[in-house]
Amino acid sequence: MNPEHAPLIEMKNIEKHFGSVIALAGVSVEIYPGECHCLLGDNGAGKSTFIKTMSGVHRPTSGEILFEGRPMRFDDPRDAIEAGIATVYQDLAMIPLMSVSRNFFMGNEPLKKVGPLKFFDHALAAEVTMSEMRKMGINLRGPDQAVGTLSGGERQTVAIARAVHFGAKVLILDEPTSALGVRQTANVLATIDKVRKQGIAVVFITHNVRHALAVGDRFTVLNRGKTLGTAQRGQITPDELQDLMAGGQELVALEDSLGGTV
Amino acid sequence: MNPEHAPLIEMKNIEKHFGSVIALAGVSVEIYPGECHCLLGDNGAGKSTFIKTMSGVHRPTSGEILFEGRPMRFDDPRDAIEAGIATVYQDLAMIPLMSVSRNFFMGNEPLKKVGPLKFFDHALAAEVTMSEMRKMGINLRGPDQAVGTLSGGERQTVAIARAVHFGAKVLILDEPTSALGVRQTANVLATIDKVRKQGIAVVFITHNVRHALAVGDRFTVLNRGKTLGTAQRGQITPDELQDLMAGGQELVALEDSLGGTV
Amino acid sequence: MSETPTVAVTDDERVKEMSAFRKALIRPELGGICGTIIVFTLFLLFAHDSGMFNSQGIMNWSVVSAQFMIIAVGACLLMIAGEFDLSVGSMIGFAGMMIAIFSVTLGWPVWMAILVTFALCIAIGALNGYIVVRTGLPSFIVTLALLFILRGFTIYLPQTIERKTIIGGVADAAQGDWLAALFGGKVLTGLFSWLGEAGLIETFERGTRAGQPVVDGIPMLIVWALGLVVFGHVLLTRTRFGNWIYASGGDAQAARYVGVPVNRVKILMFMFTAFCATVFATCQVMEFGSAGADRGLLKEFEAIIAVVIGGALLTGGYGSVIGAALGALIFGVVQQGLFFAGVESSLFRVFLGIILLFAVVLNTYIRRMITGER
Amino acid sequence: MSETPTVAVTDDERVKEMSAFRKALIRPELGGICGTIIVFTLFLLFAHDSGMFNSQGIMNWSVVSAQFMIIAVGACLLMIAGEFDLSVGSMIGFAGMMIAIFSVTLGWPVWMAILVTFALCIAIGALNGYIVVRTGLPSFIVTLALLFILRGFTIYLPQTIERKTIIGGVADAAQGDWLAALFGGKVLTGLFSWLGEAGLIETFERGTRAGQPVVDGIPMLIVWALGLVVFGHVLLTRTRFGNWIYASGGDAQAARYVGVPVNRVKILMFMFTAFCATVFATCQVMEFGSAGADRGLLKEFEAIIAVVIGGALLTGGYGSVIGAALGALIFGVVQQGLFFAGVESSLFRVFLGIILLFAVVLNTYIRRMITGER
Amino acid sequence: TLASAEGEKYVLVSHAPDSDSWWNTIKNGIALAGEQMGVEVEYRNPPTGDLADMARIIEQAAAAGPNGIITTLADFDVLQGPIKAAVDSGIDVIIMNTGTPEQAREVGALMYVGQPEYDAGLAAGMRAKDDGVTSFLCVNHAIQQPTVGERCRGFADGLGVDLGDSMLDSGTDPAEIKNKVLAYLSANPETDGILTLGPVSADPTIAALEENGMAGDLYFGTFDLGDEIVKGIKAGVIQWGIDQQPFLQAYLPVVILTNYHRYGVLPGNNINSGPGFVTADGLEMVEKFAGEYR
Ligand SMILES: Nc1ncnc2c1ncn2[C@@H]1O[C@H](COP(=O)(O)OP(=O)(O)OP(=O)(O)O)[C@@H](O)[C@H]1O
Ligand SMILES: Nc1ncnc2c1ncn2[C@@H]1O[C@H](COP(=O)(O)OP(=O)(O)OP(=O)(O)O)[C@@H](O)[C@H]1O
Ligand SMILES: [Mg+2]
Ligand SMILES: [Mg+2]
Repeated sequence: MNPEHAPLIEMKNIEKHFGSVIALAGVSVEIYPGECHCLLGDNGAGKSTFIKTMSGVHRPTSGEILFEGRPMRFDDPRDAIEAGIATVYQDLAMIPLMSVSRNFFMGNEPLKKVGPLKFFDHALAAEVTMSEMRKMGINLRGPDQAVGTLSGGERQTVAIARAVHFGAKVLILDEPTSALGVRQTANVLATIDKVRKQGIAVVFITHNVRHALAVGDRFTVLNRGKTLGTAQRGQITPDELQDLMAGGQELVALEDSLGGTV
Repeated sequence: MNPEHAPLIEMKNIEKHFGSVIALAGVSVEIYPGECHCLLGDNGAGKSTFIKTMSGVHRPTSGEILFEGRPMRFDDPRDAIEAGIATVYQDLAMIPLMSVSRNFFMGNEPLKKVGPLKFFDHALAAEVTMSEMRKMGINLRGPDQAVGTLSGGERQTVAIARAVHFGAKVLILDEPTSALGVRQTANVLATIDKVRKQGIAVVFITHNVRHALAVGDRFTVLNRGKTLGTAQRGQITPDELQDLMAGGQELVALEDSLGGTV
Repeated sequence: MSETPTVAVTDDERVKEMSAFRKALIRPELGGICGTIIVFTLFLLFAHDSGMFNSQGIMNWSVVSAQFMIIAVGACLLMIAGEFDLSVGSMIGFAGMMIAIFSVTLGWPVWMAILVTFALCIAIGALNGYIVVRTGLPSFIVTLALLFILRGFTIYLPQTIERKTIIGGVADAAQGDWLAALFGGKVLTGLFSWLGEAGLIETFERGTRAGQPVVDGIPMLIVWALGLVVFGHVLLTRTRFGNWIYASGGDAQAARYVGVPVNRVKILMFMFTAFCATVFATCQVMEFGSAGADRGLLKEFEAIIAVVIGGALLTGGYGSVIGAALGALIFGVVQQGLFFAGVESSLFRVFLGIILLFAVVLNTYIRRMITGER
Repeated sequence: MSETPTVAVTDDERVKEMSAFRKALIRPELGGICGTIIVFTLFLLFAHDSGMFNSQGIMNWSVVSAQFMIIAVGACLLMIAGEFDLSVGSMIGFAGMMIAIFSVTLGWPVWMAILVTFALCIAIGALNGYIVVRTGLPSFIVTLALLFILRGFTIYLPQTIERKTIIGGVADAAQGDWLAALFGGKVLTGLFSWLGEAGLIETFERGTRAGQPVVDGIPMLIVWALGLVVFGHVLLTRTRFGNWIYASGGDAQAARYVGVPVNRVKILMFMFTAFCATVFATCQVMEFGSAGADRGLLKEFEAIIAVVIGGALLTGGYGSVIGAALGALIFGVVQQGLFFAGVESSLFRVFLGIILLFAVVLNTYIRRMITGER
Repeated sequence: TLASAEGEKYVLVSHAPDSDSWWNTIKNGIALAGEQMGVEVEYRNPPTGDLADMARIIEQAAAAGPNGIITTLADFDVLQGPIKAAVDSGIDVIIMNTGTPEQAREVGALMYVGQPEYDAGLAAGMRAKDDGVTSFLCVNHAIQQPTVGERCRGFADGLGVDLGDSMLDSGTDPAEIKNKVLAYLSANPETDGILTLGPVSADPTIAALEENGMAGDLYFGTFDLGDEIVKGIKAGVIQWGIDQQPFLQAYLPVVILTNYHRYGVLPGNNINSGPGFVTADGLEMVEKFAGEYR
């Protein structure tokens, strides 16, 4: 990680209100290329809301987003995707009735020209999908298999593979490992590591301190819509981090038997 | 945990096929009162399917279920609930448009008699809901608040509180902590501990080895629809358990930096 | 360990408090209540001198609204249970025709014709429900099929049996029948003739009935409507079964998991809808003395519209019977009111469409406030 | 680290392999294809000598099927995009009436009347879509409101302007109009008169057209139907926009997340549906020369039924235009075929209902095989 | 056209939706004629009453190659093409019920049997005018069907008043019709005449008048007959019913066509089956067969 670099994304003082609910009350975060930035915090702290403002799903109520130094205003997820921000949402953006390859390229369909007309290049889509999925360790029956027939873990993997494939500059992962088994989790963490080493910025949301510590370079903790600050890897112990994630409140007694980290 | 006791539930050689998919290929497990029995395994190993046969959602294709020594055949979740099996499913059984108290008592509505007629006892339902939720550390705005206005963690807590309230003999929890924050997780684990100590059998499904080790008395690992065996607490190291959970396959290299357990 | 006191929940700081008044106000019926007030205000302003609010006028729109109410109650409960029934209109035609065929053509006693028809129609409702529940198909398609099938039989049967498509003479057959009186009679006739004598309501000035009060009793239709509304409301809000109805419509899978017999609930609601349609048909046949193959056309839509105006959610799990009753009232008052107000009658449909749109938008807004849905 | 080779996926052992033949067979259209084969077989067996398969008979059910196809294509794309439109029937009546009013009452040139009507109707379609997208209301309710509003105007306008509900004389006005010929004309007339002369198809025996072939060309209606089917099919399966249609209907939120402009897609599909309805109406008016307030009644259901028979999912995200076209063909052939076979006409609805039920059950089975849905 | 063998096939195509009960008499008429003449008869109609669909049915009927088609001419523009094509392909056509003799001639039909709707309305209007009616309500239960509305227009012209808002779009639900009539009458108390367009609207209108006590007071005429209408005429609630004798409209064409095809005989003129005014006198036969053959 190279803090001397200019930040790729600067989120300045982001606020987001939903009617009478204040989900974000002024959060500032900087994302650098090639780092894995972990976003941690309690349930309802505003993590998902925060990354959704970053990926164009929500427009912030106030605050500024600088992308590569220039102020940016994403009106639509499409704008963010075009700017190079790929996101895997907590509620997976997969359509069960559609085939894997159609899902993979949804919103980013490859086109081939036939005279003046542009058509969906199914052959290319199928090929890319199969090879990308193979890279992630999933052997599909075929590119036209419906996503609905995949297991939860496989679906998660499709979503991540898609984001990696299109995620030119920033890859945002919202709790990608929450439903995954041990093996799949290890695989996702390995992928994060790999992606980061290619110079892509990764924003990684998790509730698992150990997962965060395994791949994270910097850790930002949100609490009740505000940031509790950002820490460098090595500057913070797991226990400190865990206390921060719990919102600074004491945890129930049982915890000891867990050896400190939940 | 008292293995001398007669088992509360004996699942013998349970098979479950979905059309051409064989989800369970003969799984046998015994659940004793007062133990926390962890069910572990890879994605798609068949854990959810297995507990659903236990709670009457699925009827096993073959195999036998003994409940308190007698053969049982649950045609419906209702039968299982009446027999004393309460379940919190992975896909939460909550209805967002309904109030917390209606959700809490859904399927188990308290009745009061007015002459020959029986009516839903709203006052009692509201009172019980409020007090149960307070016990779990959630202050509701009111018992008629819609569940849709609760945060994910709060919903999970309602589901667990409901199961604990009605779970006379067995409490089944399918990945209850997957979406929870550190604090909420600690809280759920504490609740499991508490429930177990009351002599209730708990079946706890998780992908997190540390959570399993924190509260589990026995660990059954499923792999591809078969059981890899059941281990007592203390007879197995975290690493062994993790290897089992990954289906015996090697994990990717990254793992080392995690200190062995994901 | 017996308590978990360390986990204090203090979400309040991030949510503005809602005033108690506002809280008391927002309920599923609110849209219906507002709509009713608006509609009555408008007509009181613009049609107060048209006879709409004399005793005869009131009876006029009350009867029409009561008709809508009868089918709206069934449609409302079914919609809350997550399904809907497009075959209501055909069922009305079919039930009426069956009563007429049984009583006139086959010469059965009217009470027997009515009872057998009820049994038959409720069985068809159960079939509807059974198909929906077993195949998992959307009720739109299944009941659309039944819409065609029932209407086909309603035309085919009398045509084949009696060589006509309107069968009359039920009124004569029903003379003195105890069960027929329960559907076609009037109650409180004594009270009204006393009111008439006392000069409290107008009396006929001319014609065969000069001197009699213009309104001589409350038709059983209205009694049925009110009875069904009360029954539906109590069932929905005060009983265990009511909770199951909400649960089945809100999320069938979730309800199933906690032991709600969702299939049974849905099938029963289809049967109840069929029951309401049959009540409607029986009242109609008893009042008019004849059954026609064209009865009940488009009634399914009118029922759904009344329910939706009354604040229920088309996708299930949310709504109230009182709301549906108010929706029916609005529908009835607007329909009749436009005639009293002398609006070109073909514009009625235009108004209906606009009111429907307006009502659903209002209701959506209210619902979002209540449920915090996004 | 550049590969992750240790994670081998070998799910196969727990899933039976599906034969390649079976795999090639199961596609959304399969239900439609089976249905078509069954229907043709049945009618060839039972009505082969009824004139159903002579040139005139073929033209008859072809035209009826083509009519259904035109509206089914629109309804199909819209349904795949996750919405549906109950105002199609009213739109047909409205569009026809507008063309007649513009061209006959106002005396505009017919091409202008047609173009303005297209613009107007597509704008109404956009309004439908805009309301659905903005309010998030179910399209059932919004388009039901439009159903009433448009039908109301279709009755009110001519009633007020011309004092009747039917406006004729469009045929005269359309004489020699270039655009009118695109909707009301026939193509391949040369071929058919040659066929007639060659004795390959029957000729008229008497009257002004004695000696001419009974079928003298392919009506533009059929050309439009085929054109729309091809357009819809290519759009859906071969273009980026087609993928967006599937995505919008499959899960609007998910599609939005990955950057699909869901609202735009839905509104465009509502506009396309309106376009199809207007094509239908224009062909009808140009062929018959008059517009009536009763045109298009219940056509919305017929469109939806054709689409559903053709294998699309009412809840969106799944279906095929070819399937919908086959559904329209089945519908048309059955409807006309029952007439040819001499079945009592009131039983037609009964058949329709049964076929619909049968088709959806078959389609559901096929879809579950394809998608592995549970 | 000179086949004297039995088993000719005739198709009657109407414009009425399935649910219109009045057409039942027509079905009975052709059935009886078919039985008596030993010919095959079929009844066809567009299920929703959509005239464009009716055109397809005529085309279909022509393709099926019957010996003759009996059809209404509900909209000349729409139906002339298919009818002409049928005539040209050698099928004999008789126009019944709606249309005019001139139109029938123009499409090449053999003859016209029926009651021109506008003229019938006009005659009724003039009769009502003579009886002192000055303003009226026309209860139209089939507003979407143009032909039926013609009766109201004719009636208004016969009365010499403007149709204006006096045509009520009543729908087909009896309770709604009844209450709409009640509402209209109380909002427009000056109304002194009522015209209903068939049993569907007449039956509830009778009930309405009985309810508001105007039965017998108001001048009440109706088109077409039915059980309740006959009772109404008998009770003096209804002054007259215009009987266009649908039975004849269905029965005669079949008989005429059969005889034409068997023996080449054809009446030299059109047949007006109506309007015949049915009043309280001579109701017996009418009463017996109302809704079936009357
Ligand atoms: N669209 C919305 N409308 C209203 N409130 C919302 C909306 N989205 C989020 N919120 C509220 O904003 C707060 C933050 O939600 P968010 O989903 O960002 O939390 P989170 O940190 O992602 O939690 P978790 O760890 O449970 O995923 C919560 O209180 C939530 O209820
Ligand atoms: N209703 C069903 N129809 C067909 N296949 C099913 C069904 N339910 C589960 N399966 C299949 O059975 C297998 C086991 O699924 P199950 O949900 O029990 O796994 P799990 O161990 O709970 O996994 P996870 O950890 O991801 O929750 C999977 O391959 C799944 O696809
Ligand atoms: Mg989140
Ligand atoms: Mg599971």
